[in-house]
Amino acid sequence: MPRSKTVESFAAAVADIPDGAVIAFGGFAGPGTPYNLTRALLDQGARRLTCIANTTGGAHQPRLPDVGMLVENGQVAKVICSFTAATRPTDVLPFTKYHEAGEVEAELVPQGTLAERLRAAGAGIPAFYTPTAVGTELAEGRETRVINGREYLLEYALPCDIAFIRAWRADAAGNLQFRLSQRNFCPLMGMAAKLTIVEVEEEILPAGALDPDHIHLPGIFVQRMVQVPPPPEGLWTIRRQERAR
Amino acid sequence: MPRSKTVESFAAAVADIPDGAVIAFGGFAGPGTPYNLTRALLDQGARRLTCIANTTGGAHQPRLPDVGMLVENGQVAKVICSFTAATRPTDVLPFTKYHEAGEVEAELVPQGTLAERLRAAGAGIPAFYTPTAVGTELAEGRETRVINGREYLLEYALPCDIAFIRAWRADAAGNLQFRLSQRNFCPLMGMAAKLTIVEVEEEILPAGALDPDHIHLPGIFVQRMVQVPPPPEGLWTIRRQERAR
Amino acid sequence: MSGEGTGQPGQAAGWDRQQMADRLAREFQDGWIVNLGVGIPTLCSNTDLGDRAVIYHAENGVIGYGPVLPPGQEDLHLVNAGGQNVSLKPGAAIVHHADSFGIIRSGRIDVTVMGAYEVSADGDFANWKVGGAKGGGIGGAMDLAACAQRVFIILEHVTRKGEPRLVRQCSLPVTARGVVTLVATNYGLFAPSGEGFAVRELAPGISLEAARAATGAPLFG
Amino acid sequence: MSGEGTGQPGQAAGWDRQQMADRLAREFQDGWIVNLGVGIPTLCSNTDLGDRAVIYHAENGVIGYGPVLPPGQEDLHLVNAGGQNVSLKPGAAIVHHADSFGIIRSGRIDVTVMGAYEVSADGDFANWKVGGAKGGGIGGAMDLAACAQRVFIILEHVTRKGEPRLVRQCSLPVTARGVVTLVATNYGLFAPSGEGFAVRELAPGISLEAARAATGAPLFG
Repeated sequence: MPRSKTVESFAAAVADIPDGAVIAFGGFAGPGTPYNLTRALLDQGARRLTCIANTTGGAHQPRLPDVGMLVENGQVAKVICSFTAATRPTDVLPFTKYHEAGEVEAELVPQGTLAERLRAAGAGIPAFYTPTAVGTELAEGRETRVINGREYLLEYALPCDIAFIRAWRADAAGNLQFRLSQRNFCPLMGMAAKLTIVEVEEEILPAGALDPDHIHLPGIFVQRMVQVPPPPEGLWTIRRQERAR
Repeated sequence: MPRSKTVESFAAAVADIPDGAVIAFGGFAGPGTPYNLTRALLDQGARRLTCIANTTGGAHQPRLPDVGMLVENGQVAKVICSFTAATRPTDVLPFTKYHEAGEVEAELVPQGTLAERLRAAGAGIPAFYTPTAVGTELAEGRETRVINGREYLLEYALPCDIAFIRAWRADAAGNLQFRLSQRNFCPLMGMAAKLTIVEVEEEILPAGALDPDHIHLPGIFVQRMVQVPPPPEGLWTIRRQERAR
Repeated sequence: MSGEGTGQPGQAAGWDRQQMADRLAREFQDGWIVNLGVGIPTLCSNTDLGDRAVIYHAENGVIGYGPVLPPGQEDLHLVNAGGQNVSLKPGAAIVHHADSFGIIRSGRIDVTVMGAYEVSADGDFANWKVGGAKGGGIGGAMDLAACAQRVFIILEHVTRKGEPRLVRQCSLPVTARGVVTLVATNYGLFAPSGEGFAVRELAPGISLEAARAATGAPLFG
Repeated sequence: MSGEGTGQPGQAAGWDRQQMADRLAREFQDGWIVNLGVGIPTLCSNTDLGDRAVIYHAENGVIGYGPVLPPGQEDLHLVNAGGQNVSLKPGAAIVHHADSFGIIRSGRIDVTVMGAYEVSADGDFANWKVGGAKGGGIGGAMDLAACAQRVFIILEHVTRKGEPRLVRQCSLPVTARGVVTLVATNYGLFAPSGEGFAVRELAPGISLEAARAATGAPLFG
């Protein structure tokens, strides 16, 4: 029988992550962000990481564990994000000074292209064309193609070694449900990664407890799950009683 | 306020379909197949249609309305399918004799490529690469590309004018739920089409009655819905009391 | 309405932020799917559109969101693209990021309203990178700009240093080219016309002369 | 087990359909994701694998299906890729066709078992088009063949006319090239080796000489 996918601690879930790993971090403006796994990775100390996320984080206080902290901790060689600087020029992300000093490489990718490159990796599509970024600095020197009279940019799949994601509910088979805007990049990263590690908000249910019609990421994509403990040990704990709905 | 998406009859739902339309038909081995809409289209009589479906149908008895019947009715110029002949050479699809006589054009597409071309159309991706069919007769004379040492075939999006699909439940906003293997191509075709027409098995619910986390095709992709009436008027009627679960 | 003045310094001439947003929102048609960018564009959702119903779409896959919820009533699992804790309207649906941008790229967004640093007479605009910066903040702006049916821009007519933001050619790296059809500023409503900008409406207290003086391209009244 | 005979006509030599399926199914490892083609391959799901758990995936997006349900107990909304009314095992999940083939193309299927008309010594196989036909029945076979980690084939060793189906080169249009690693026939278990086929096992009553006589490529015992 397959071993259990449930791991007892965040430290155990990330213990074997090697230097040089390519890791995708789910989440968008809070929901879906794997704060607890990221904190465990800060402690674990793997280096020369490539981090894929919507943003490097750090724009808001109080600050929770984010890719920017991994950068500050000297663990990151490269980030692939749709924000490598803040939207307002007056804000400065913590990441920016490392980037400007040349200590960390950054690949800036439009958000839809980032999502589609992850989706392509998970779907076995090595490359595709998109209208996004045509005519901009991001397209300079890159391959384009005219299809039915419109110019498109060639983009490649973005496979990951590991995905860190956060889900609402899970069953023992690894089937996941995300609640509302928690979904965002999470299922895409889970499909793009060879090893998907999930922090789960609610108690992990027996296999079969979730309706097969309402699974947002099938268990075949999920290898490890850790349930988020109550605070203060668990970060950003959202339990049923704390939700409006 | 937007007009209601509910239409009172299948005849009314298909009345304005023009000659030459490109129509995708959902369904796979029964579930999700828009039998009632297809019957209405047989009566409506639009001609020179391009029909996209997994198969032209007709392999089994009793036969329900299928693309093959539209072919027999002289309404079809071209089919795009993953089966244009039966799997067993001893079976003969009704479609085959029209195809062999040159009366109808056929484009044979591997099933995963068919699904992905529909998905691409709905996602604004004009073309993509796939490993499927490389080295086969289907790839002869076509453009391939080597990416990371593997050869891939270029495939183009497959947009449709109209999608005919069948759903389990719907709300007034057009949000759809498919039950079990009813899902198959249906949401992809709904996203690929400019006009999506749905036959719905259960009573159409008020907007907000379905959980926003459990919508398989958002209402923004759905323009017309018809509820399947009880038999004998409704074809392949499956109501709650007739289901095992 | 603010601004009875003549555009002189110190006087409250022109539209305020909500009025700029209101003016663009009044262009929304019944049934439109609308994507609002972070900042002033989010104020469009405050505008009373009467019996016209629009559907607000956010990049993170929320289709059909409603007003921002007051403190204490937020659902922490629900944010719009600006990170605000919004509500859902009946008929809302959630999709993942790839499907959300599929909606954008396939042209289902009737209008996107965004902020910008600059808009050019050709309908180019720039909003992701400031001069000399090494990084940038693109987010969903390039996808929306390239693929929405219409791109509306809201910005202050001039920079803090008084330099025009409506220009012949963008000096900053562009987000997309030739896509902007309507621009609301505190001075009024303008449409890129290739040679310059057509004046569709001037805000109260703004004269055509004052607008011309503050614009880096010809204005056609 | 059938077949104590010597392979002479009229005797029940070799494996029957279920035995061919059983032999391949015994290669399945714990935790594998398995896709079974229409026809004989579906019989693999009848094989008792002891404490090894495999997950059956169907092209139409059913992940984790179980046995075919008896008449009267079917759920009409639930079919596998062969159109059989199957059941679901605990932990099953449903996805749409694009995600289902995403699972296939991204290499998540550990093994696909399919029927075929011919298999070549190079591991090519043909199963979608008969000679001279204008149309074909590809279904999901080309996606599975190109992308599954392993392709196993089940077929009768010879055609009804007695011609070999294990050949040097396929005479029919191929489904994929160089992908087949294991073939079960009524004569035994064979592995394409480039120069011919390696004999992994002979069915009871089948001699190496009989197998060689019925094979269109060298057999290496």
